[in-house]
Amino acid sequence: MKRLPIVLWLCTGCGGGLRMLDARGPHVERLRSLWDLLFLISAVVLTAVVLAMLGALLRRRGGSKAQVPEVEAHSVPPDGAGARPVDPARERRMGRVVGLCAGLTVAVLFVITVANASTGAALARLRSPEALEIQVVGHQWWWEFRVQDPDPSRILVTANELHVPVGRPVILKLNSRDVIHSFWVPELTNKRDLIPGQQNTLELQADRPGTFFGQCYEFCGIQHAKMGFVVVAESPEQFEAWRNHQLQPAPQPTAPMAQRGQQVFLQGPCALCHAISGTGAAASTGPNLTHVASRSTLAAGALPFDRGHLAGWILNSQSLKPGNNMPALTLPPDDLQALLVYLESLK
Amino acid sequence: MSAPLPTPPEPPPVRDDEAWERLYLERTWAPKKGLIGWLSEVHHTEIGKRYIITAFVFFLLGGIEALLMRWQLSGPEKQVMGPDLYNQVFTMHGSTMMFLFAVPMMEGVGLYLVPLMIGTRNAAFPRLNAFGYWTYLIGGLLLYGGFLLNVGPDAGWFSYVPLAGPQYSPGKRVDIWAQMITFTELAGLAGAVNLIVTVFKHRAPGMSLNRMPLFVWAMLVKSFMVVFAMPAVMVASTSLAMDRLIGTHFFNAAEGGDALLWQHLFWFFGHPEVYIIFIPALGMLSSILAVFTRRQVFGYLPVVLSMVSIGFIGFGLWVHHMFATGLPQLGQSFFTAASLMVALPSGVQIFCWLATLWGGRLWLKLPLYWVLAFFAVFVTGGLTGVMLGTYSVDQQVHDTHFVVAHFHYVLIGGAVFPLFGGLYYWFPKITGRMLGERLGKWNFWTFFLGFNLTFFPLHFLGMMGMPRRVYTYGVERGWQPLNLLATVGAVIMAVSITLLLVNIFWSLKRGEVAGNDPWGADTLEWGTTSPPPSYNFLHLPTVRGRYARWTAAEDQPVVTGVRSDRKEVLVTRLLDAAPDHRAELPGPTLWPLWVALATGVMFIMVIFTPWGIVVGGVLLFITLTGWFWPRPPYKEELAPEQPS
Amino acid sequence: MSPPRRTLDVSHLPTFAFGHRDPLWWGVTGLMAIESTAFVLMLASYFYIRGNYAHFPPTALPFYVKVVAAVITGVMLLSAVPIHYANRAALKGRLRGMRWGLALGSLLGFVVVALRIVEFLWIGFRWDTHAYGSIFWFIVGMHTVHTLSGSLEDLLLLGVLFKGPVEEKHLVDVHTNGRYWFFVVASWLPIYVILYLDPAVLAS
Amino acid sequence: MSRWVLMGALLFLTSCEREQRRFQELPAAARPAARDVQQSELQAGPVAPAPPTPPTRAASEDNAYDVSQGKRLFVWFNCSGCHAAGGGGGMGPPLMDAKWRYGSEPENIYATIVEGRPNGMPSFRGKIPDTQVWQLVAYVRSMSGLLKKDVAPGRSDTLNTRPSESSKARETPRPEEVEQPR
Repeated sequence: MKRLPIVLWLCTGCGGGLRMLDARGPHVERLRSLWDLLFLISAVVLTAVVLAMLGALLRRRGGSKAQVPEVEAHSVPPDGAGARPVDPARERRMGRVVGLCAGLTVAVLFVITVANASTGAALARLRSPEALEIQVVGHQWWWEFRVQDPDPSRILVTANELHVPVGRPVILKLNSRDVIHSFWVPELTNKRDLIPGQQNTLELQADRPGTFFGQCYEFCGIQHAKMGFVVVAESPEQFEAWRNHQLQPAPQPTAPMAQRGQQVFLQGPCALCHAISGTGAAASTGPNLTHVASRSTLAAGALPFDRGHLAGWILNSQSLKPGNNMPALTLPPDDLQALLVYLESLK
Repeated sequence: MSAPLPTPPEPPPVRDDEAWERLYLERTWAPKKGLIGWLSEVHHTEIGKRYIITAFVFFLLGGIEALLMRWQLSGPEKQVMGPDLYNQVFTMHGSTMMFLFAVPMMEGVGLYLVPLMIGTRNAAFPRLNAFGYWTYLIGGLLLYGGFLLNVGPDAGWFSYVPLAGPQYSPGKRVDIWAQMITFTELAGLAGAVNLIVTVFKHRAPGMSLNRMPLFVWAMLVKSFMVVFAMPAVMVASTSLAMDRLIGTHFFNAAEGGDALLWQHLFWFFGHPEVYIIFIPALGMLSSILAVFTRRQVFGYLPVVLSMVSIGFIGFGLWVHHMFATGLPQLGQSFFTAASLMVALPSGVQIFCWLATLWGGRLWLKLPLYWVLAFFAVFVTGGLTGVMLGTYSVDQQVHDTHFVVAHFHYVLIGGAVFPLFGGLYYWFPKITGRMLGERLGKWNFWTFFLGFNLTFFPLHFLGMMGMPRRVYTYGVERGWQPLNLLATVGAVIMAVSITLLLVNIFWSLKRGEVAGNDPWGADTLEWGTTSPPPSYNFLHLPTVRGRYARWTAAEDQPVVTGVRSDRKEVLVTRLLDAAPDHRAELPGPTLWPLWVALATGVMFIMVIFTPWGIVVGGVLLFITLTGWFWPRPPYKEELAPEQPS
Repeated sequence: MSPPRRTLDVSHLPTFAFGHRDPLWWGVTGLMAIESTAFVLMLASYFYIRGNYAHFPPTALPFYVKVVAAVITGVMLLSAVPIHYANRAALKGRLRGMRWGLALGSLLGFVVVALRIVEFLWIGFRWDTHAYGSIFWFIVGMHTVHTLSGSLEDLLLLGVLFKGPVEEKHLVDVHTNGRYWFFVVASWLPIYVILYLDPAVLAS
Repeated sequence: MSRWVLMGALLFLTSCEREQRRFQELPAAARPAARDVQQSELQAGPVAPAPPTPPTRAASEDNAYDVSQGKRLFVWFNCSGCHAAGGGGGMGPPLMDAKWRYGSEPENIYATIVEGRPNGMPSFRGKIPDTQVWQLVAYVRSMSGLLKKDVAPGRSDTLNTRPSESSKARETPRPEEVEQPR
């Protein structure tokens, strides 16, 4: 049951895996067993119904308009017009079978209810007071992550790429700035909505290192399709290193090109929405760019991070992700070059 | 004092003189002529046909939107349309299929068939019927007018706030959606009340509740569900419109409102809505099964009780659409249990039908094809429904393409397959000609193939993480092959529907003439001509068993004494359908149209200015006065004052 | 020619009936079911919104408004008397009784609407003040629309009764209309209790 | 009857304009695209950026989407910091009243934003792209009811501190004398 051969065949044959079944943490592991149970039940029931239908089809054909219909004896007229009575013995037999099937249905539904409840209980047991707390804030159409810490100066603000330590439970506090979004990484979690004015929580734990793609699952407007994020599960040491690095302010540019780029950033439109710690830019309406070059994607998982895409994104954001809140900018080529160099230096 | 009569001399001739009777009935029930006559039509067969044809046109439009979406999704980063248009298209597709196709179609079939099946001459409230149709038409035209002018709603057929609220959906797009809801729900409610009262009060003598055809039961249960479900969405859409137009705070969390309140109200309607669509289909299925297995449906009582209990349980499980919103534990368990519970009556029905198949002698005609396919398709959808109703699993597959696969299996499998079966079954009654057999088989097999090819892969796409309502996806997600497969399936479905259209138009002209009863069927509508005359039955029938025509005695009595020089019908008692009194029904009139137009002015004008309420209110008062004002021919007038 | 058939002759049956024998009775019952559902859902929304407030109500109901609402309730209940009288007259086919009952009933209905306007002028918050205001105005406003349309319907029937010719079916119409008015009155009572007699609201 | 039909038709015709979502103010061909991004610093000469097309005032004024974008930007760019959310005024002058120091026409407001004004209004030249300035202009005008009611934004999902722009009565603009700095 761990790997259903058909499922395996289908997912290898089709390019992408059935990520939901590819459990990489204890939560999805539990959900996976419940899924397997339901899948098995469904397969059996569907097969039985289709076989019963086909059986009837093959067994007694040859009805026609001329065929005298059968109806219950008490409503068949005594003069015998129109219809003849059904065979009471056969009806009783069928009644017993139908009753049995109904009883089986009740039993199966009971099993599912219990399995569901026990899965819920098992998931609840996975909650841990030592969990790492991460605030997730949904924005149209990007994700803000705040890795919490008792020391306020060590609260890490980043966007669209989240690192989590392997083996340590993580608790996500979900909230939204605008409309309802929904958070799901198929290999790692179940799904939870981000609702304005309400705080939801979701537990997550990765058992093995890996990089996972998540995205928004509640329709949230024009760019719902391109509201993705990346979760990187790595060893606790790597995670701490990442965290400490991300907490650093952005490195001051040294190369003249990068310095000019910083000027472009600060004096141009960018600084109206984006923050880079260590500079004057502190706006919080767009993603925090302090270490943007350390991320693997741009535009909330929509593009890979490299110079070409970065330039395209700055100049042409509205044709890459139409309707998103980053305006397309018209920059002189030199300024653009400088800006690109500067942003790429923000490792 | 009685009204002046046409040519036949007074007093009315002997009742059992059939020729005279027919002449009288034809004169009394004849529709008015010309365009005015067409607009003032109130007979249920005509209104029902209009519902069916209009809903079918909307089905085709919704299908075209589906094709556009499948084209856009056939490959990663395709540029068939941008996200703005795509969002409008998927919203239109959902809204069209739910509000403009499925519910009105079922309503139309019910309005056409129920009065015939229970043996009366018209629905209980003919003018209300016409009013319902016109409001429905106005709602549909409003939605599509808006769409063509780039004011198509784009917040999904569910219009979740705050996205659909004033801040995140500027312009008039969502307002148009909200008002379309109001129109179609008004129509739905009008039809539901009409069906309930027709079934309650106009059944042929002898058709007691326990002898009603299963189709009539299904329509009755459906109508009751409409009565209790649709007010929820009207309250919701009115609140939404007020939030958007006059600044109320129903859904503004900062001022004490709640975004989840919308979801509760919407799904309190939205889940029963599924059964509102699906239960009439069960009725069609039962009708077809009985005729083509040449026997009664096994387990009349369990099937009726199942439908009734689905009707009740259907109201208790709306929250399973909100499992991902972070509910308290108790809510999860309760609504999981409730959601699973609905599988029991559904299962019982399936078992009873299977037993019917086993106990009968199958007459393999096209209607039965669709019914047999229903078993495979609907049960698949039902089983994925069990998964979605299970809290823990739902939290994974919720809002992925798995859900898209699920509800297309349920709604197409549970409603469209039986509906097409019903089309092949009742087409001869409605038009007088049979649908072509050969094209019909092609239609069936391509539809079955195309359907499964389109929607089965979506299960896997959901498990691969593909969300619903996305206009595109990245190439690195690996979702392309299955999406392409689904698109191919959609094209095959389109071909199938084209074949169906060809078949319909061909058969209308050239189809084999059906005669009164081509199937040897049991229900009363097959006892009159095809298509039925404007008065439905020459003699109102009586009934002595569940399968009225199969159990009729050789000399089954007919009703006499109902006046044929007036639009008189027989009113019977609720439980045992014993004759109670005779009632006169109103004839063709333009007032329902005027009232519908006044309603239209009111609800469309308020989108732009609150004065719409005042203007529309005055117009409504005037038109309603016209509707209810007494007109000749008058019946016996009361003495001005009777001494007491 | 068809052979002579057995027949069920119904020519002796009456051509109208009161109460649940009448299809219109069922139609109006359906309407009441629809509107009751709507009111119940609106009241449910009210409780849902009420739960969102730490301090409820966010704006107190002025004393005068509470008085007016009590008067409205009284007038509402009072209006049921003439309508009941009209109903009795309809059952007996007495034209004058129906006219008087309907005239008085609709007059009281309009008094309720007028008082309601006064209430809304004094109430001190608007539909766009906060969610409480929204749901309050929504429920009370919807009920006022029903009161107004019920009173107008009384007037319409009154017009029919004066203009004539008055037929049997108009007796049924008067009776049905009266029943609908009872529904309007009855549906006001839970609204009044929930919206105005809530201890938190009373204390405010 | 026909009057209503006609009115409806007119409303529908205007709706096209009102609902259009313009995400790109320049045709794709005219914009400096990836060709301007060189891996090398060498180039034959300065490449002139495409001249910005002046968006017509009507374009944003009659477009509900643009006005709502303006409303968003008003908060995002912290205009609300001085003028208060909804334009009630604070450090900066109120924007929801009838008084206009520098004129109420879109071009005046555009100039105010782009050039800045004495006594504290900074210049946003080069900081806010042209499209967004026009969106802001349209929104600023909506705050004193100068736009059509069916284009102006409805209430926000925030604390209710003022009536929504769409319910604001039109304030007839009149000039306000202001002391010129010496």
